[in-house]
Amino acid sequence: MHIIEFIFSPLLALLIGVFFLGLARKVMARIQWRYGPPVMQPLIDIIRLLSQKSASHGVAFNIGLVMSLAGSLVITLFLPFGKIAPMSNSGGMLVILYLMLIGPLGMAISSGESANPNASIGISRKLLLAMGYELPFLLVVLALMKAYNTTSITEIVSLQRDTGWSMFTFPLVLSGIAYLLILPAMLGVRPFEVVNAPQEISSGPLVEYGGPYLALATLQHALALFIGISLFVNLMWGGAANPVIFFLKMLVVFFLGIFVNAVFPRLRIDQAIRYLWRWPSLIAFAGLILVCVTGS
Amino acid sequence: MVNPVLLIAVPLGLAFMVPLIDSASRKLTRFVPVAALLFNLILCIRLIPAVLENPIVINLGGFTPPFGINLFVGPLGLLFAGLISLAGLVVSIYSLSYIKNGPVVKYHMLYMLLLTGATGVVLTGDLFNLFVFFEILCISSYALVAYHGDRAGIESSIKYLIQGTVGSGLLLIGIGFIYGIFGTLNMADIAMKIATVEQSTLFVPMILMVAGLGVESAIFPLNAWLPDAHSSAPSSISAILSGIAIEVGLYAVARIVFTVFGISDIYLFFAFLGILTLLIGEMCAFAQSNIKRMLAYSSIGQIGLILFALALATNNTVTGGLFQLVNHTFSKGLLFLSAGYMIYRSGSMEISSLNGMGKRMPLTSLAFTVGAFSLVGLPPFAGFPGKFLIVSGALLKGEMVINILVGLVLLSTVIEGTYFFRVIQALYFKDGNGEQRKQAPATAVTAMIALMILIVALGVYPKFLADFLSSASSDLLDKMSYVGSVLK
Amino acid sequence: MSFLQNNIYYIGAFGLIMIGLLTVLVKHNLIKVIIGLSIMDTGINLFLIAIGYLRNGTAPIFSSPEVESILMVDPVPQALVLTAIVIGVAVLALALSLAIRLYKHFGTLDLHKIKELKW
Amino acid sequence: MTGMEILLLVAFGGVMLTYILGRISSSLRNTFAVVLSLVLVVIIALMYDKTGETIFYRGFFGIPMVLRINSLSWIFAMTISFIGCLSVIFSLDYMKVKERTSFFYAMLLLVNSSMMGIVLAGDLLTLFIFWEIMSWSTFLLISYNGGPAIAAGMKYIVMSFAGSMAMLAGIISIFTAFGTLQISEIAAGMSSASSGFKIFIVIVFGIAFGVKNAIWPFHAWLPQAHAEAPSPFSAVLSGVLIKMGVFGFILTMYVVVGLGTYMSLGGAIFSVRSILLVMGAITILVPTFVALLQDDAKKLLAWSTIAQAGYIMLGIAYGTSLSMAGGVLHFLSHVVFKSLLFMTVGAVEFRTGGIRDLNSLGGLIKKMPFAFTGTLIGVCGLIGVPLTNGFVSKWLIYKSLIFGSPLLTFVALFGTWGTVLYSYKLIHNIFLGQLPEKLKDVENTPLSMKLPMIILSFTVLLFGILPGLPLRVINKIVVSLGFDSLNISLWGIVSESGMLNMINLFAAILAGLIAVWLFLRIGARTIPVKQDDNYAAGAAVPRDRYNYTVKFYDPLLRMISPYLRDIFDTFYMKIADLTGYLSNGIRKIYTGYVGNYVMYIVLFISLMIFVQMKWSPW
Amino acid sequence: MKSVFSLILLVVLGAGVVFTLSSIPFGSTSSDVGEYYIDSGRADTGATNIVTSVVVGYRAFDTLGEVTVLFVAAIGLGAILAAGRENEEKKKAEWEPASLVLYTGCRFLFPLILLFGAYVFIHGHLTPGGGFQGGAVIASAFLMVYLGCRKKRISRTWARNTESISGLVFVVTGLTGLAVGGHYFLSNFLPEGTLNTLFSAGIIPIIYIAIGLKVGSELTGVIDDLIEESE
Repeated sequence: MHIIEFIFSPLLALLIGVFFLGLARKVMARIQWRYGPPVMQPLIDIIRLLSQKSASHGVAFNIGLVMSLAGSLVITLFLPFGKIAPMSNSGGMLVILYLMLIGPLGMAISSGESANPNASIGISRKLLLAMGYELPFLLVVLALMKAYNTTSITEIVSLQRDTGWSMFTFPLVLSGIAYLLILPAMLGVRPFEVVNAPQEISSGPLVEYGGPYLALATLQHALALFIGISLFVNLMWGGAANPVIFFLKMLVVFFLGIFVNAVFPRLRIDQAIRYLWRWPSLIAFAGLILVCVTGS
Repeated sequence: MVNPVLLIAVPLGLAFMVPLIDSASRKLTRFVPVAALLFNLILCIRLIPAVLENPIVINLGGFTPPFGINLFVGPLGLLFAGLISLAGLVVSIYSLSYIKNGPVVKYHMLYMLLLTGATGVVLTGDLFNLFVFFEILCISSYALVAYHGDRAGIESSIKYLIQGTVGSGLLLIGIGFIYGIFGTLNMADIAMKIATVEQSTLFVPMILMVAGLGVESAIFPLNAWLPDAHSSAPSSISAILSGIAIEVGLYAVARIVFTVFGISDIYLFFAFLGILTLLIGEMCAFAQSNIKRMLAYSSIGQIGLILFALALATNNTVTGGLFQLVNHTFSKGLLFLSAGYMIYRSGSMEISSLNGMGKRMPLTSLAFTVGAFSLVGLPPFAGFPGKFLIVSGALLKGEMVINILVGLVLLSTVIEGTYFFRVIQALYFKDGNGEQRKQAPATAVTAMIALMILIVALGVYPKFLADFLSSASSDLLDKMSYVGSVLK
Repeated sequence: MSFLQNNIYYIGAFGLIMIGLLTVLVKHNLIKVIIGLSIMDTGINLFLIAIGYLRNGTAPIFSSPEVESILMVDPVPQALVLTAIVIGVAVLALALSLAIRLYKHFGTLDLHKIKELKW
Repeated sequence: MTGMEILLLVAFGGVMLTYILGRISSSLRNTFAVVLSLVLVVIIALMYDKTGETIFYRGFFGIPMVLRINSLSWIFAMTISFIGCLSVIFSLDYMKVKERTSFFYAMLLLVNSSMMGIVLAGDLLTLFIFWEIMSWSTFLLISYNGGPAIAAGMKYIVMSFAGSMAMLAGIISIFTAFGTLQISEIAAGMSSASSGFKIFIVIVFGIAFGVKNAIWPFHAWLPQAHAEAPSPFSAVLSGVLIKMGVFGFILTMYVVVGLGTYMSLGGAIFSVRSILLVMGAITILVPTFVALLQDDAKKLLAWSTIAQAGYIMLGIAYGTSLSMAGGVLHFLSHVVFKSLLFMTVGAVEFRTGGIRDLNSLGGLIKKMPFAFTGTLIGVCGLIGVPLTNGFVSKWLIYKSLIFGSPLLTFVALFGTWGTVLYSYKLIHNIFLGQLPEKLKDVENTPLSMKLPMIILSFTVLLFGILPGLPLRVINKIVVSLGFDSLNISLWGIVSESGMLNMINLFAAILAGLIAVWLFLRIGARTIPVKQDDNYAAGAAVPRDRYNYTVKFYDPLLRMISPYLRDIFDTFYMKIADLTGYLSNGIRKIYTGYVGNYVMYIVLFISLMIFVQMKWSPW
Repeated sequence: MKSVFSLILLVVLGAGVVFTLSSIPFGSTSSDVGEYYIDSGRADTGATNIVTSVVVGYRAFDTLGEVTVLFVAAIGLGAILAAGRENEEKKKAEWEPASLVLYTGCRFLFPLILLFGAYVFIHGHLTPGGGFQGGAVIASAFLMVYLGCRKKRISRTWARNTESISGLVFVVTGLTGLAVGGHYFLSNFLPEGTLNTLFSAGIIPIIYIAIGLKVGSELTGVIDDLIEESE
């Protein structure tokens, strides 16, 4: 059972992530009055990409990418998907926060070696954006951990079963609002799409990737999408006892993100940071203070 | 038993003999001070055991104390005498090669007489005799400051002379008052009779004497001659002036205040004065770009510190003050000696001209560094135990005012450290012009190494001196035993 | 009047000392300053003598065996003054030689202009 | 003659001997220095798990000077000798091109020896003596390079010396209050002392150790000093030397003052503990962002050192067994990865002819793969990527802080993101991106530099995967300081609020890596291409013109830099200026006119007489 | 302004002095030491001039210092003048010769003054006078010669050797006292003789003669130096 979970849960995450990617393109197309590609198009792309030859810039180019994807895969082991949570007891939320670093970092090292200035610009933006949303996000997470007095994500989920969903309970409601406000940034969708910005810096970090590398990068992107949404559902929306309900909740959050993506223009990176550090941070901070005051 | 009067008589006789020796052999004169001071040093060392047991009182001419002049060789006096001979010996070795131009014979005579005068001051038990020896000390230093005969030397010498003469005039007036009041000049006798006179009467004589001696010992408002004189004199003389002359002045102040007047309730005033001197000296030194002037101001600061320590008048602080005094003699001597040759080599006294000296004169620079570290009070050099004793003694008093003053002492140490470290950086780490490496002459190097060894030895094993200093401090503080041993 | 009579030597002595000090303080010609020092010295010597004076006393010399010792003045200040005078002379000689040198170097004896060493 | 005496004798004797040998032959000296430092490592390793006290010297006015060893001393001594040894090895090539190498080696060994003296000191006097020796020898080494190092050294020594003087005041107050300086005896006396006295002691020692540990607001000396010192010494400086401050803090708070007293010292809000914690947090937050602004590789690392010192401070000041373990472990972690980083940067500096400017480097990964790997591992440790030692120690610190003070945890966690940014800037601007034309001929890292890097990289990973190794020793320390024992396994830690199991994580990540690697292998073959053979939307990428390194994080910096003025640095410089100005004013009283001088004399007397006649105080 | 301030300071100083002087009434000395000297000076030292017995007997050590001060000043003066002289070229000023009357008078008076000076210091223990006074008289003789007989110069070597030997005599006398006479420095080791005769008072005449010669030669040296400087 356990071993199966270990293998199953990353695969599931990958699948859902890739599905979301396809769904995103489809929904966007429909919103824009186009027909759009099939939902499974990304999966097909990945398989196709694997068969293509590609240029490699060196060892770090490979290792960085591998590291990035592996890191993200490990996170999925920590996130409960419904009840499936194979490694939720090996360190809890703190480990997740740190594992979340590996993805961007590996990507950064990999594309950094390619010596393409577009990639460097993209990386710089990516890290800055991460910094931007990390500030309110950390406040939110800390408020949660303080409120539930645990660092274990499974415990947070199970406690929500008794108290009700975090984003609708009193002190945490502010954190919930803040989380919602930063969610697009965490998912990397517009208005926070400045990292990849295909028209401007040729997809940024992805510019030098081709063939299998691009496949890995796509998978990494898919996983990031999955992790972002899953984290929100788990932390704020009470998770779910049942994987299906969990998936449905994810879907709702995902659509929310897509709609935002569809209607907003892109922000410049400094505008993005300014936004992220202003209202979401203030609200999240207020939430944390409230938790501290009322909690103890 | 050897007679301590030889400490004065022999150098004096040799000084008188120098012209005769000079007409016999010109080369020999240079070694006369070395011989005389070596003799003194050996004598001092031989006297130590006897003096530690009981102070030696010598009645000159065979007349019993209040009527004749007596020498009082207690641990304190012997400490100073030994210090004078030791520092004098080292500097005289240094001078062998350092003093090449000018009336060399006269230099050596004056030098020896200066040290004789200093020895006389610290050994005598008679007020007027103290004045006379003080004058020997002063007048020979006026002459030696102007030894090179350059603009700065002459200018500083005449300023020194004017202030010094006013100071000694005040001292003499004070002595006159004291004689008028007590009818005696013997310090022990006065000390015994001091209680018979109303205290307020003694204030003016005391302040006159303190001010008179204070000019020589460079207590704050009276020390304006010092930076000029110390910076303009030949470096060997600067070393002696800084290392011996002002300390002897301080000794005289302490002797008069503690022993003659037996004052115990005015220490706070002197402590404040000491701190003021310390702060002003260190701050002025901080603002200097001329190395010898910087060292001179630093001497003022150190004197302030020692004065502060002595003023607190407990056995601990006085021991610490004396330790610091010994350290100052060695360190400042070393600093001046090494700076002397560096200036000689670079041709300028500006600190910036010493850039890169560490490469050109490694040993001399090392000597400077050791001296500076020791003066600042870094372990394992001799400055640290002194500072430790002073601060611990002062804190032991447990008074808030004193604690604040201790804070100021530490603050000024930081300032002191700053300017010394600045010079050390210039010596070692700034690029100078690419001159050839050339060491100072062997005699100078010998002198500097001797001082370095002394400094490190004292720093590592301060106990060596501590016991002796402790009895010296009780010699200074215990007025009754002084009186008792002189007027048996 | 009797006060003046009683203390005339003290007044004279300290008058001289004060004049000497004032000269040193306000005059800026080196020679005048040295003269001031000399006056001060003289004043001090006079003061020392005055301290040892005994009214109607005589010199402490037993020039003939029958001289009475009762009315002799105190010999100690006289001895001191002897020394003080010599010291004064010594300082004076040194000061004058320095003044000679100083004039050679600076071409002036005005102490306001001899201020190369300061701060 | 106990082991400790032999150790110090060997260490200090070796310093002298090294210098003397340097006069004879440089290779002999180098060999001797390496052997000496290895011997020191061995001697200290042999002392493992020993405790004892011995009076080694009574020459200082009869005050007994004591050496003592316990687990706290041991771990510090071990670190010192270990890093010292590596830095000596690293210097072999690094110093070849420099002048006055004998001086350098002797001073480097002297610094190490004096640090050993500090941690082995059993009384405060010994501590202070070695402390001062360390301070001035460090000063000489920092200034060693000349040029801008002069100002850096000056700043260091002045601040350090001010700290030392504060410490001296504290030590002597203790001496006068209790009549002893032996640490074990002071603790007993301290418990009965008034709380004002305790606070005084904490403040003065706090200044001394805070300066050395570069805790905000005493950090101003560190960036320049670290940047300008020779790189092998920067490694020592950043790795172990400033950690003497940590040692001092532990000693003050938990040994001298005592755990129970420390936790309740001071008022409710302004308790000593909370002030220290807030200082630790500020030390994390501000320097992290200042590090982002830096364009000098070593300066960046220097600011990072300050920030990491803040983490350590948070850990040890919080005062639970978990946080204590985290603090001490983070000290160990930081020693390892920061030394590693300074060495790699030093290697780059060495090979590129002294370039430290991040804007003019780049693309060195192909030229110096070893240095890159070292930097990568070091950076991972610095960030705290799982499987490195930094992760474990930071996890412990967060874990202990998270419920007690979430705000502090927030600052610490947020600091980690700053760390990511500047770490990436470091690694990107040196090793990634385009290789400038002028660096085409850069050679690979020399062997003597590789060796320490390999050892340190290995240590980073070892302690990351098997944190139980250091934690066992640390647990002893924690217990000896009066905390509860921790439940430690080789793989991690089981605390009251969750567990850490590195083996699971290790296995998961390893599996993930293998899986992804296999996945990549499944795909088509990749063709290796040259570094600058890349896509530019059809246009040719001009060489040397298209290197995106300058102003790497400009959008952010434009936002935050107005808030990052180093007010305390400015403040200290203002004080220095003021002192200079004041001094310049005061020396004007020596007007040069002799009449004024005589006036001072007369004024003094008249004033005294006036005061006496008016108020007759005497 | 400055002089007013100085005056105020001096007035304060004077007030302090007056305050102290009020405890030392003028003209009534009550010095134990002084009385002791007057009473037993003759017996102790054998000199009828009590001042001399104080100067050369009781406080002989002071006098040794005093001689040294003068010695120091003479050397110092020589050193200062010599140090400066090295740097500048000699310029010879032509002096107008003195008139014949002056010249002859000087030459005539010179030995007489010398004799008077010798008398003064030889009889120091009997009459008012002594080594310093005698020495000054001798020096004045030389000064007269310098002024009157422009070309005449004393032999510097002679002066220096006289100075040196007489100084040594003083010290050696003291040391002899240490060696033979009661083990005190400067103690009297010679018979005191009868009062009021020339050969009395032990070592006092010896010392006074030494002082006289020394002071004479020193002051002459000083005069010589200064005259040389003025040329």
